[in-house]
Amino acid sequence: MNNRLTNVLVPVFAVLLGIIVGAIVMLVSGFNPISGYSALLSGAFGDQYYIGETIRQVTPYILAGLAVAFAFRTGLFNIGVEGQLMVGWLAAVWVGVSFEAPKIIHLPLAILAAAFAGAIWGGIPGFLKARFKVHEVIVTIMMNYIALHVVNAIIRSVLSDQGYKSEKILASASLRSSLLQALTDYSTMHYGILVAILTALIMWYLLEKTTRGYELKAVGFNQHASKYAGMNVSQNIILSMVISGAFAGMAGAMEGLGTFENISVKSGFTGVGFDGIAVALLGGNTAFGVILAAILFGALKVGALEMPSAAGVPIELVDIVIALIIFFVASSYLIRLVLTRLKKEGK
Amino acid sequence: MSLMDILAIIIPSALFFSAPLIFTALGGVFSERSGIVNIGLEGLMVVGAFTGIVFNLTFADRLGELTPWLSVLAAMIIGALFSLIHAVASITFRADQVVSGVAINFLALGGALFLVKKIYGKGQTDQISSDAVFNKIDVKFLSDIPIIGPLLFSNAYVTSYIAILVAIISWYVIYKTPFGLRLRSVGEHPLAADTMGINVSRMRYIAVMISGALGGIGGSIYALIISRDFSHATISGQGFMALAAMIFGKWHPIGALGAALFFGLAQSLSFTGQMIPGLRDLPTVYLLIAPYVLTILALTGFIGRADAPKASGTPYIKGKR
Amino acid sequence: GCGTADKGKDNKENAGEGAPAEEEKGFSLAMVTDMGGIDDKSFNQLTWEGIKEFAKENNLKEGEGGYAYLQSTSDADYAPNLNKLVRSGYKLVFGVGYLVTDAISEIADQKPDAQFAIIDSVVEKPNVASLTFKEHEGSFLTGVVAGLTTKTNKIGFVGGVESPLIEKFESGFRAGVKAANPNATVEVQYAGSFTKADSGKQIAASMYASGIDIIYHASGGTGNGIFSEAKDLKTKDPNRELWVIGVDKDQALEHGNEVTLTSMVKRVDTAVQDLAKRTMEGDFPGGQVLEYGLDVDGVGIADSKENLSDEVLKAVDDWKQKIVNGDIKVPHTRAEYDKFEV
Amino acid sequence: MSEYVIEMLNIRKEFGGFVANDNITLQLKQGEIHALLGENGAGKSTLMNVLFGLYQPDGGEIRVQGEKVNISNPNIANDLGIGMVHQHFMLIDIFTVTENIILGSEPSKAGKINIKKAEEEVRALSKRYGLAVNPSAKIADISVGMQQRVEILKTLYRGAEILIFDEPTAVLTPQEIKELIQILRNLINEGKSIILITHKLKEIMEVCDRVTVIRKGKGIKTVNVSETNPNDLASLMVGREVTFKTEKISAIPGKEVLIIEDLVVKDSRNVTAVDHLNLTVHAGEILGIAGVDGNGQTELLEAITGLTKVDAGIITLNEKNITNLPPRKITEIGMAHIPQDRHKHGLVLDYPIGMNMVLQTYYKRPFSNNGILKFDVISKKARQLIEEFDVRTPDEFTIARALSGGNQQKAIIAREVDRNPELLIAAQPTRGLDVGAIEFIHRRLIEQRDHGKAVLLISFELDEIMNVSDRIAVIYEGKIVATVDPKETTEQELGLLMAGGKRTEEGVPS
Ligand SMILES: Nc1ncnc2c1ncn2[C@@H]1O[C@H](COP(=O)(O)OP(=O)(O)OP(=O)(O)O)[C@@H](O)[C@H]1O
Ligand SMILES: Nc1ncnc2c1ncn2[C@@H]1O[C@H](COP(=O)(O)OP(=O)(O)OP(=O)(O)O)[C@@H](O)[C@H]1O
Ligand SMILES: [Mg+2]
Ligand SMILES: [Mg+2]
Repeated sequence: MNNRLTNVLVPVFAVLLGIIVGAIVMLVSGFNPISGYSALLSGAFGDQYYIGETIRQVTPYILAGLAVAFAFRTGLFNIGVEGQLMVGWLAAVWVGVSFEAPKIIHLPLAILAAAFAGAIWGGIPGFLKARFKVHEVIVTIMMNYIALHVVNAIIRSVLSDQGYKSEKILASASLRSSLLQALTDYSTMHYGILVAILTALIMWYLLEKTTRGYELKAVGFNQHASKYAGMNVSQNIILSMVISGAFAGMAGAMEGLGTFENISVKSGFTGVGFDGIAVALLGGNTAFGVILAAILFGALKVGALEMPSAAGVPIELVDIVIALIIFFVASSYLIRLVLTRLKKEGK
Repeated sequence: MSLMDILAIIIPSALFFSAPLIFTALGGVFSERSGIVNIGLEGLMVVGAFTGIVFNLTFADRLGELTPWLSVLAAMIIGALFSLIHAVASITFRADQVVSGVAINFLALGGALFLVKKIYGKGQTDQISSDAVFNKIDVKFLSDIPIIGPLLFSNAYVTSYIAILVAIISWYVIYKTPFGLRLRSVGEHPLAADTMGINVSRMRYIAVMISGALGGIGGSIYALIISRDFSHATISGQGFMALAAMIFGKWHPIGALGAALFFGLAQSLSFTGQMIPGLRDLPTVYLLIAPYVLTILALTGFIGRADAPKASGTPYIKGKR
Repeated sequence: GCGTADKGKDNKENAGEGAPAEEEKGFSLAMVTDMGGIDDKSFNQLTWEGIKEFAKENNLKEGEGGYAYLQSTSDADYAPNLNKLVRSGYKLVFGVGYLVTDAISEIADQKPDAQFAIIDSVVEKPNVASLTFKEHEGSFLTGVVAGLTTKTNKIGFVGGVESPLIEKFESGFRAGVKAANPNATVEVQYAGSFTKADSGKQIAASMYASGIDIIYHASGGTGNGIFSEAKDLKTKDPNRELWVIGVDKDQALEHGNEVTLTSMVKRVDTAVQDLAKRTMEGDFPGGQVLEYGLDVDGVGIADSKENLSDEVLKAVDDWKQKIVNGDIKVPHTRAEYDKFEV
Repeated sequence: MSEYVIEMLNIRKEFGGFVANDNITLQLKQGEIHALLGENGAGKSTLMNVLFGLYQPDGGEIRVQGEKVNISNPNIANDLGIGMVHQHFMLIDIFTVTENIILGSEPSKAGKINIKKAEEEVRALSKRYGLAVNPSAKIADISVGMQQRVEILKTLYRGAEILIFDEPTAVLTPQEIKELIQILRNLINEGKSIILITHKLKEIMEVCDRVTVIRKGKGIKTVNVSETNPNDLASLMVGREVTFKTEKISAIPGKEVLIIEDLVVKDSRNVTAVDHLNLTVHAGEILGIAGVDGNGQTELLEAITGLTKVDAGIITLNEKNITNLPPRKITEIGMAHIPQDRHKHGLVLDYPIGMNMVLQTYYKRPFSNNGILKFDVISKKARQLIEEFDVRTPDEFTIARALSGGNQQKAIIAREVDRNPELLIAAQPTRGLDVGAIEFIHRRLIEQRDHGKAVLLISFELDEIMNVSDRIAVIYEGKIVATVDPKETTEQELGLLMAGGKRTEEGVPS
């Protein structure tokens, strides 16, 4: 059967199945799926305000998803997005509060600082992998905790006087805009979404069009052949983690320069980094897929906030729906089988 | 404080800290040795913690003494059943095993909290009663041995010793029995195993369910011994630490045991450190990050590379090369 | 408590027949929780209980036009949640915890004619009332209790994540110990998290093993580990004297009183009710900072006093008087503590 | 009771529409060695996998001892006494020889594998059939020859009466092949029956009783070996005349292209593998390196191509010192390399075949322009090479993995030859390929030489060395022990030299 068609249909079916099974869960546990989902829907797209909030949530998801996806494409598993995001957030705010500068300089500088910080945080596991063959999964997990505590310490001792949060960043470093707020009735939406989409384009171009991408993927597939072909394997492993970390750091910048405009002491992980793993996998580790997955994910998360008040459905139900969707996407083999069956009978 | 005092403090607390990690990491070893990557360990622990606490709260007054044991048993069974989802997805439906594992984590936390709200009408359970928990014990005779007695056999929970025992049993099963040989063959070269008449899918199903059972135990003893209730934050990252322990231990039961104990020691050392004169003047952050930095150094310094089982992560599809 | 759901129901019923609708003057109130949710056994729960209590007295129904809460699943949810409640027309919206500060001040600007209240933090806006508590004063009293109860003269304090708020608990507590028992030392540790029970248990283990016999914690869920360690040591050796001092609520109710010496309670619930009443009566203290201290019993030690000897209670009352009279000023930062003399 | 132990009648097997076996019939007599002959991708492995129960046939029936059977999985094959030595070995590297052999039917007592007992049984078997193995060695550490003996033992351990060998000799050295042939004879004497897949007609003529030829999935014909000859077989299988002795004009050696002086290389276990080796390859000549596997060929190659570190000595290419240069530098100076292990080094199996065609050149013009790949140029080049080297693939976008080893090999050779290097290194270039493909590849090598390029050929196959080389250097224990002219030497002499024997003036072995 037409392959391209299947590739489009499979995720669509997966989402539908997830939602249907979610509805069944609501039914058996005595909730009304219709009102549950309509609450979800209006909570995500109800009016310009909710749309604004959804977009705001989607922004870091795209970048975190890209970070995970990029590493995956080069054969590495970056569980450290969470930590890279936090150091990026810190760096962005640091630049945002430290000095005045015209926006054209200040804002890009702050974002670059975040990318740079994330790059270093991701580069360390990359280096240890390339140089000592240490498994990136462990190191990135450890780096998450290190980031959490170090960032908190710096907020208290450097960005504040033993306080719990930094100053608000200067307007010249902010991604917020009165225009967007007016458009979306004071939602926290900000220009970060453009940054995220631009980054997605960059990743796509880098991996699919450039010689560097050709190398990175080759190393991901077969290190021996890449070495034989004269590529520098270690260098590519490190670079891959550096870029992945940079994306994650930028996700942090979105929070620091857009959503919160400051950084405060964290008592735990933000969760965005871990959700990023799901986003990347849902999106098939492709730039475009990640954007779609992030939209789905962000809409579900934001819409969920409306479910308890409007329909009495616990927020957690959305996690269940998300999990189900991921399962069905993963089990696309099943769906393909069904689709081919249907096709056969059609004939 | 003398070294002896410090050891007497950190070793027992390392033991109870490590126990849940040991069980869960062993679960990971079984699953990955059979070729199924399992980053759903976190979720399996959540399910275990949830089951253990709910069972305990529900039956404590009827079961008395036996309650903690039966709670763990229940967690083990539910964990095994829950892991079936991962098995079906990644073995029968050839799902990407990482994806399926991630889904497991979401489903476990979402499902557990959803049920807590259904059952108790609030976001977290009450504390379980002190009569329905594992008690600290001094092991008979052994605890009287000078030096190691107080260090290793006093003020400990029986579950810690069981964890170590299970690690040794796992090693025996995986490396000394026909079952283990087949398990590893399926994880290394499923086609070869198939040609030797081994039912690849069956082996992998069994392995994943064992990991579910062990993950369930791990989560339940965490909740029963440490947090005593279940909430959204009860299991937050321990599953990933277990994953790290498994890799750190090079997919080997004894290795995983060692790694988990290492984490436990590093953790309690960092807290005890805050009370050692000299160290106590350091900013807290250094002690908070010490365990993780130590782990990375250990890996870089003397552990070095480790190879996952060759076929892990790849679904086995008959007649495909 | 467990029964909340049914309570909700029956007051809906008697609201149905009993009180006529116009009596409510359409007043309604709601809160935004932080990640802890309305049953975090801490200020979220206390606020919610305050709201429910108030609602009961005034026959408000749960839901729009009555009372409600929205749970946040991440820091990013505060602003949208606050905004939601304002848009659904709630007359008074509570933000709970210092983490909500920025979100409140932002929304307060956007919605000048809405009325907000922030708990545990200060937002200087005409339409925001700030409710703060003198945790240091309450902690001072628990410090006195600890200082007089300890047998080993070694006492522990465990904080969650270092922050000015927790610093108030720490400083006040240490001051209380110093005042009541100059020979006692206080070991201070931070777990780096409010949710890591395992860290709590390990810290407690090392503290008790090092001879500390009383631990005061201001560490949320991390405290569960402290209680579990204390209980297990007690079960193993019932004659051993070791204690935990609870925080925010009367934790003896939840952890039993075999190890719970006392608790530093914050009467967030009563504060919430007061504010709600004033606001309903058209006396919304916008722009003001309402500090609840010992003077108004906004903070203090818990009602369960089984474990406190009379002379301890006596001492507590004396010190309380001194503080209320302003004879001594309780430090609320480490810097002030270092200068603190009795 | 029929005269046949195995009868495969009109077997049909499709892979998603592609017919791999098209009504093939094969009948095996008790006690015979029956050859199965066909080009790469003709359907031999598929047919045997059907018999072994790995694939289910889409048509036809199988009879064992005249009984109709349904072999739905390898277990049933084992129970029926059918054992198979697979083309791509089915061994688990991290297991010991014994563990591999007993896997699936482990002797155990009280739930514990009785490894002692198992090893004794293995020893007994290997003695009985003359299959020398070390029961406690890890597969990763033993030679390919021994690995194959392990494969055979696996089947015997399960009491197989009928043994299938899928291209057993493709991976063996001449010595090992001799041993294998002896083993086959022993097996027959022990009353077994054998199906032997091979591309090597010489072997068929030597040991087989009958031969069934298939072409493009169709059964062509079954003949008695005594009534046929290599040329007939070759043309039967390829469907056209095949010349064996690749004739070539004699070489006109030019300047020295590759000079190796006192080269010392240590292997992965850090023992000296290449030991003060000296070697020179001239433009316009093919230098063949003959030697038994494991005498330092691999390390020599990796040293020249920059894949491993040189411990001492100097390697010069085109007057440039390339010792310990990174592979890319060396490639740029003018070296091409057809690697021994096509799957590990030769290809990125998950890349389209087209992308594999520019594996070393992607970063250069015209394939890319300051960092941006030029896909149209790459595709054009790929199509040209696929055409020119007759690589059998649907298109340049098909991933390399889906091609047969034969065609994968052609793709690699196309890529390497096309770079038109000063020095072409070909390691085992025809392993596992059918005569048609072999003939094609040999012609290409000679073509290079005739264009005045230097060619270094490393092979374990003596007749390949004899056929193609202009000079033969014999490597033994990391040293070049002799350099001989193929016209003035014999396989016996070479065999002797490769075994470390000395050489007398007249070129007659002493
Ligand atoms: N698993 C498979 N999936 C799809 N097609 C296959 C598969 N295996 C084999 N084929 C097809 O069947 C044909 C025969 O394959 P087979 O492996 O039997 O060739 P062969 O005769 O063994 O070749 P060689 O001599 O190189 O081993 C191949 O050309 C291929 O197109
Ligand atoms: N997974 C697969 N999908 C499709 N076709 C396949 C697959 N695996 C093998 N084939 C086909 O099987 C045929 C033979 O495969 P095989 O590996 O036996 O070739 P080969 O020449 O024997 O390889 P080698 O020379 O390495 O032994 C090839 O034509 C290839 O197209
Ligand atoms: Mg074949
Ligand atoms: Mg072949």
